[in-house]
Amino acid sequence: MAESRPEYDYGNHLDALNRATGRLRSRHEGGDPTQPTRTWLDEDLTPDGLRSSLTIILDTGGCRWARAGGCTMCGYVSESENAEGVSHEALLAQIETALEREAEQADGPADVVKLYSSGSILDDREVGPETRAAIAETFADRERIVIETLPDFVTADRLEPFLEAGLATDVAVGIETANDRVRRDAVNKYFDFEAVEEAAAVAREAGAGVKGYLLLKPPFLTESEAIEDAVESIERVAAFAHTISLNPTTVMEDTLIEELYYDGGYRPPWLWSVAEVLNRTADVDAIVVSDPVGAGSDRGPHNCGECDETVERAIGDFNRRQDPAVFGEVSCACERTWETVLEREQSYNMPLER
Amino acid sequence: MAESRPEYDYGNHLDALNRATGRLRSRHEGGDPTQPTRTWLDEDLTPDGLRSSLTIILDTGGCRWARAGGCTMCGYVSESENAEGVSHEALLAQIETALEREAEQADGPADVVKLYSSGSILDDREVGPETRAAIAETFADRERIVIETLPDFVTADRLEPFLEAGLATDVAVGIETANDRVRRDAVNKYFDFEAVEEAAAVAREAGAGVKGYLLLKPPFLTESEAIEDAVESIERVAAFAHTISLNPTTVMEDTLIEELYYDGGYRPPWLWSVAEVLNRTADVDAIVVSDPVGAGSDRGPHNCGECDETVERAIGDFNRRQDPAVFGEVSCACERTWETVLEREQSYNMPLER
Amino acid sequence: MTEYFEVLDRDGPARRGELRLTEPRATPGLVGDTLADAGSLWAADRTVPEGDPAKLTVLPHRAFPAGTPADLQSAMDVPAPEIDGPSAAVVSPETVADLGTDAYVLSAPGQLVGHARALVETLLDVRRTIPDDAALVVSGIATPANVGLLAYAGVDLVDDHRAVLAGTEGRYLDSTGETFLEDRAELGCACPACQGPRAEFTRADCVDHNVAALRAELRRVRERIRAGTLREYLEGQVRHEPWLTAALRRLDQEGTYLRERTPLFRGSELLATTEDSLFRPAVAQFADRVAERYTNRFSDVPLLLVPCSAGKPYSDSKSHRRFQEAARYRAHKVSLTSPLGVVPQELELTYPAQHYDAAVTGSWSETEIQVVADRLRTYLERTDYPRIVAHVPEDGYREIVERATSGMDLPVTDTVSGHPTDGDSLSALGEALEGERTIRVEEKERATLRAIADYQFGAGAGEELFDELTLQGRYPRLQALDSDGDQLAALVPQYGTLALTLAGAHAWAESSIETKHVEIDAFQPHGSILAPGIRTAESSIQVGEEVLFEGPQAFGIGRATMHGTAMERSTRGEAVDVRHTEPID
Amino acid sequence: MTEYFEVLDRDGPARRGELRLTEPRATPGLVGDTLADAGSLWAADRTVPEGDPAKLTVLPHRAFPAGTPADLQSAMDVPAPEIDGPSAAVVSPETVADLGTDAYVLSAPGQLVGHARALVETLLDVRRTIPDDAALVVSGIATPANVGLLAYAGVDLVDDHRAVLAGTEGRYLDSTGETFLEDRAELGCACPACQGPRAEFTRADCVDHNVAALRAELRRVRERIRAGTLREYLEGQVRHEPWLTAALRRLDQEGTYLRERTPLFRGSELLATTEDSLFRPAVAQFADRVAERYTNRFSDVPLLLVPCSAGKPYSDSKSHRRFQEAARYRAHKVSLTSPLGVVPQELELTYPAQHYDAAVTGSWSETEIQVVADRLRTYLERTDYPRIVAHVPEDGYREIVERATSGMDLPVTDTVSGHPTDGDSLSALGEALEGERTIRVEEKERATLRAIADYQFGAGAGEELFDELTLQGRYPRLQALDSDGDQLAALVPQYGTLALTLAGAHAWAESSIETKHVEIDAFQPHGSILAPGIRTAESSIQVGEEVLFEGPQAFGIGRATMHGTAMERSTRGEAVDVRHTEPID
Repeated sequence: MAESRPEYDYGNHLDALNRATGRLRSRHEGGDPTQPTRTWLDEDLTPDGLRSSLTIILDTGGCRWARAGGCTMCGYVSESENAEGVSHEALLAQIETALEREAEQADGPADVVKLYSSGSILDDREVGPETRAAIAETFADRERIVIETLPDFVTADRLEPFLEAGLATDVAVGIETANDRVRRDAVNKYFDFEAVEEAAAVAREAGAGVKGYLLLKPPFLTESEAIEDAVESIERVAAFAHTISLNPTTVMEDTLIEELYYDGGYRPPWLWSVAEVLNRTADVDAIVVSDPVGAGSDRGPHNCGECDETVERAIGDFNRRQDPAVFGEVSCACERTWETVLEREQSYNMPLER
Repeated sequence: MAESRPEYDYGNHLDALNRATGRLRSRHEGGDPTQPTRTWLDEDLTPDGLRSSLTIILDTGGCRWARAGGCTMCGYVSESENAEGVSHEALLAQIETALEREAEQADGPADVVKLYSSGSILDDREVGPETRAAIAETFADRERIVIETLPDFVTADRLEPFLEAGLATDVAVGIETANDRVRRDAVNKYFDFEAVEEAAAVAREAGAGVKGYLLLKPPFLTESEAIEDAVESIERVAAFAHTISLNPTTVMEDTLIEELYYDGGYRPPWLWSVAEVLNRTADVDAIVVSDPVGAGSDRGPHNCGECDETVERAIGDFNRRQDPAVFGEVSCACERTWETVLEREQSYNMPLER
Repeated sequence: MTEYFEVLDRDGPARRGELRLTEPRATPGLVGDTLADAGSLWAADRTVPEGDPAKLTVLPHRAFPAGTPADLQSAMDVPAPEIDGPSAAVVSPETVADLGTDAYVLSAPGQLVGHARALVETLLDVRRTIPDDAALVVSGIATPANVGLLAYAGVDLVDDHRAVLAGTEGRYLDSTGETFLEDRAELGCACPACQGPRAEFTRADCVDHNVAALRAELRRVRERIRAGTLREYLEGQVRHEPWLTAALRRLDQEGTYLRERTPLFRGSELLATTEDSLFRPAVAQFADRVAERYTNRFSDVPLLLVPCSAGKPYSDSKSHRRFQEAARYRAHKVSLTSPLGVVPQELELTYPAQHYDAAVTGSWSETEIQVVADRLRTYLERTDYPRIVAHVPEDGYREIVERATSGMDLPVTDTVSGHPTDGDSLSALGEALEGERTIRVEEKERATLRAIADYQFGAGAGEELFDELTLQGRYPRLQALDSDGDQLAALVPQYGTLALTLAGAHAWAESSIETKHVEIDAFQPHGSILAPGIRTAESSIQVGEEVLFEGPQAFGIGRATMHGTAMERSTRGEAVDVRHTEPID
Repeated sequence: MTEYFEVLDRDGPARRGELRLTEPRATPGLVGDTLADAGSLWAADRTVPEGDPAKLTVLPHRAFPAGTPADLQSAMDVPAPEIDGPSAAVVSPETVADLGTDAYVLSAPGQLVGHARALVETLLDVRRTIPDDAALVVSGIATPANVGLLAYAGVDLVDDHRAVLAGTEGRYLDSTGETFLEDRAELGCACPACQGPRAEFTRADCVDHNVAALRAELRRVRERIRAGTLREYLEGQVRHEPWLTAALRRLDQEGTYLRERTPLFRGSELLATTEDSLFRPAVAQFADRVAERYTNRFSDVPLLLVPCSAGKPYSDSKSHRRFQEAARYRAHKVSLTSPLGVVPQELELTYPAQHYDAAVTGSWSETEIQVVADRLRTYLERTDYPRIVAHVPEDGYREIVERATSGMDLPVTDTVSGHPTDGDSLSALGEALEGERTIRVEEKERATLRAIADYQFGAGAGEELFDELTLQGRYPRLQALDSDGDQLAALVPQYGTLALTLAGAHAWAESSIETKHVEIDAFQPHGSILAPGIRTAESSIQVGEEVLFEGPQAFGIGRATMHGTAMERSTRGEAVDVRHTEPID
């Protein structure tokens, strides 16, 4: 039987997606390079148990991909658009600021430090080897460090400074989905799952761990397709990642998703869907957590408005305890609506419910 | 418990009814006094069996009562309005005309002769004693004569010429109903049932028979009230009449009923009602017949239009055979409509169906 | 005395109520088997029945079918004896009178069917004559298509005779009319009788369907009255039969009767989807009050005419905010709108200016143009502006302004080229107001309170009630204080009306403004005043209006929950929702 | 090729049809579980499915939700493979094309809801692009309130997703819109789910109710299309939601699309209960044809303007008979009427002059006055009367005549004082026509045939087709014979149209009048010509029009049963009802 492989020109398609996302990027200007984009304190479940964490989003000049177009759901480009890169001094100043905040707000240093840039900390053009070495040294007293990167940049030598500082080191990769077609067409991300698997092998061989980031509900997928995609992705990523973070989509400014959202073409995932994915993957051999940003708001993952807080709380419980029983304790009339959406939404009628 | 006898002034009421009916009469003029109003040949069931009949409606100058107002359903006044009376010669000329017609149309002389005047043949002011004697003589070769009269005029001496001529003689009285209230208020006829009973006693004592004429559905009565009224009347009239003719109302010109009919306030009886009355009184000790005038037309007794002819034929069969089984053989979807009318029509919503 | 019937809700001329039998019946509804007919006096003498609390007894009657001459009717009419229980008298349009019964059964109802004028005239005549809180029963004519209009014309009880009969004849009824069963290939209804195959659908099923459809329609009608949207429902539903459309239009033309029964405001949206909306009572009331009561308090600045906006209140809409950014409050803003006509900025909150939803296609009909132009002209004749800045689109609006101002000595500056929110148009608007003074916020707010007072209490009320006005609160939650700092009234933002305090009530009572006065018996009202406690009430009182009440023991202010005639003539139900009261010694 | 869908009936732009699956589905209707979705290419590669005669297979698709940029859509669009069985392609307004499938599923349907302009523009764009006899599927938006309008805008298949979802949320749907369950005290519906007490009615019941209401509404819509009265139904039903009203008005403004789909006549009554009636396609068509095609054949007698009558045809009504008794046929009678405008006596039988029923209250709206005046003025400009006798009531009519004749050099005599049938008025009418010649019956009848020919075939047709006209038959059953005594045409009294004979067809073909021409394949038609047998057809052909057909083997005349575009672009269904045919050697 013939395959209905769509006969379009991939280059065209990439161009079109980049044109669509890129049109939105061009509206923005950059920020102050001596301030981190954001930083906060939290608690995280690690392979060693629940630990305090310090998250720092560095302004590194931003994602190169975003400058060409970028991901359909990602709005961080707007926050990091110093196309020439950010200097060593500036980056260390950002770290310093984060440490000062931590000192102000926390009782002591966090166990875990998480470094993100909406790009790749391991990309020398974003963060130079010298800077990475200085960072590793700064945090040598901590237990664990998590470093965001695209799979391409994962090499043993780049991980070395962190591992040598005695830090349990995790590479954090925005895999989004294990499905290459979805990642390419719906997310507009250019690497394949194979590249992720290879990077994971490199990291593990070097003695580092892998933390996978998955997206729940890219544009163009229905609610049920999104759930299936996330479940399958978790199962496949668990093969090499000890921790998986499931990110339900929030409508960020100046993204393609926002365009769809404005015209009624996109609805963020239901919180029931987050619970469903976590519930269905509770037995995989990895820590699976989810921290829905903007939960309960119209632009963030939400249910009917009545039950959003309860369900969000249950997800938080699950993050700490990894026990799916927490979901058995929440219910709402809107579950029936959500179930109906799962049964009936097709991409030609979506979103079936706002 | 108190009776709710309406506190109206009977005189007023009579005046009002007469005013209402009389307004209509004044529109008309009289005809040629040497011609009978109408004459026709037929077959009639008599106490002696089925007989051929000759009916003559004499123009006798008409009903005195009609000139004052008249009955709510009667339009004959328009056909007999020679207020000064009609001469002996003219009346005999009318008889002569009828006989000529009979000779033309029939194989031989009819067994029964029926004389009507829309008034009283026994009223000397309409038909003088001399004329009555001549008529009796004319028809002495027949078997039976039927003579229309108001009850007031029934005396032995007035019946004598006919009885003496060897004719089985019947007085035909337009009783309309045995219910005095209905006769007075709804028909606007001035005598009481007691007067009819007295007249019947006189006739029977003199050796004559009584034929009672009853009205099915005077104005102001519902379909079911009309049926009940007719059934009860037949039962009471059968006590003294050997034959009862049930006349379902036809809307005649220039009657009060016509006024109601034009404004949608009157519907002639259903043919099902005629059948119902005949069926329910089949066991009374009298011949009960009905000859619906204008059956199947909007102004005459009618059903739905589909079944009118069938039901009319069944009534004709009943007239000849007095066997109510004939009604078991006819049916129509509109019976259910008629039954619904019987169940639901009240005088404050009538007519419930046209 | 209507002991056994109570009106619970009013929606314009329609009413929702309860027949208080052993098992109560909701109205408008079916009388069904609760009617006990003591019989027709045409057929026999009748005894006066004993009352039965489970039944509505129809007293012995002599009903007059259509065509019965009037003199015969008056001669033959019978009295209505008093019985111990729920009773109904049979009346005809000629003989109708207040007979003291709980209900009235109208004879010869068949005359109303298909005849818009007869229906409206007869039912309104009867309703005007019988007490407001007596039930009106109309037998034998109700169908799913006409029962909504019957309810709107004041009928409380009907029966299913017509539905059943039609079914026996194979006439399939629904809220759009009647079709012959033999013409139908499918059954367009969700009732159980209609769920089988068409081929197996009998006349008996048709009876069941018709009755189900009628019952459903009555529930729909009650639900609409409850929500205050029966007129909205009929606006569409009557279009299926020309005579019902004509009847609705004739009802709209029944001035006083309808006006008395039109509430000052209501919670539901007013839909304007046909041109009849221009003349419906709630709209006519607004237009008339603007025409007759509004006073312009900004006659030293230009009149700024703008188109209405879909968002309400207008001033909160994106377009109006841009107009005011350009105009910088240097003119008095008045919006042109179908169906209302002209809405001065002070009345943007006032019902139904904030509550209507019109079908917008961007083009105006000739009727709309003429009606709005007429209303604008009346407005201009009663106000005194130095000039007009017409910031309105060319289509329709410009024609309105031209017609309204033709022959008037009132300069008009057109400031729109293209769309009113285009940059060029907005610049032109700004330029056109160059050099004019700015209306201050507080000035605008004072004027708003006064204009609403005019609208609500009568021309001049704004100055009479709020002589030296001090403001409190943040728009739209404004309060009016007098010179001593006592609160006189509060603006109710939801309806754009004023709620008076006791001090406000006294100010009103002492003013030369006509008051809506209710005289009550000797008691101290708490929460509400019931109809039987009312001695007299002005017939002009509408539902929702402020009323002063006064009796031997109490004085106070409240909101009318029935209209004036109903207050005087009802024996049950809440008449006034009391806001403030004080004893009289 | 649409093998698996057939349009059975057309009612204006609406269609009733059948999806020919193993178990056929009536349309407009629910696709339900007959839809087999081969899946979204966004989520995975898909194999081309095998066709299934029991299912409508939705081919692998990449649907574009609302907001997807157009260039992205064209880059990402996928082809529609051909499969062996009923198939549907997913299209967006940007990517829609004739893809050869039986059905088309419109993506991003949510954009249409609440937006009248988007709904009309999108659906008409799609309908114009896909073949006429392909089914249009719109998923996820149908409600009992909007599905009638969707059908009218050309949608064939919907689903109950919206109804079910709304039910789960406690939104109670009916043909008037949506209410929140918690706001309802009663359930206004006859469906089984609504028969229990309100307190026990759950959201699950609400789902059942909503679906039952949608199904019932679809049956109602199909039944209306079958009867040719969907527009009548919508005339009322859309009033319950302003955006649906606006959508209906916008549809009326869609000139060519609607005009092509408007039948020349139909059997059902045309109800005129709102002012939108003045502009609806069937009415606009009549007015335009009178304006553009009618020729006055009585220019030597006065024009007699009279009011229309409730009875139809007018001339049979009591009032018109009295007018003619007084006028004694000494003038050319033209009736003034809303919604049609002007109706010359020759066209009194012609649809819809004999078939409309308007809500009559005796008063004219400004729009009616203006529209009728405009139509009368156009009429007067195209005719040539010596003078006008205006036998019309003062109210409204007189204003119309004044506006129409203002500035024209055409004397007007008003003959009505009081009512037009008053004795005085009738005498004045008689006097006003003193000395004028009488129009003979035969003259009137000839003119009638010719005027109908003009109306039906175009200006001048009356003379071209009926050059030397001999009459046969008794009015209105007239036949037109040529000078040889051969019959050319017969007047169809029910619709006031002409049915041509073969001789008439030849006369038409040989005339200079534009013909409605259909080119057929090489066959001898019997009874009817099916769409696949048609090579070309003029797009201007409307349902009900006379059409000439011609092919290698046959020539003949018939009546169009689909419009011209449909004839050319359909693969199923009867296109022409053949009246007469002859072989070509």
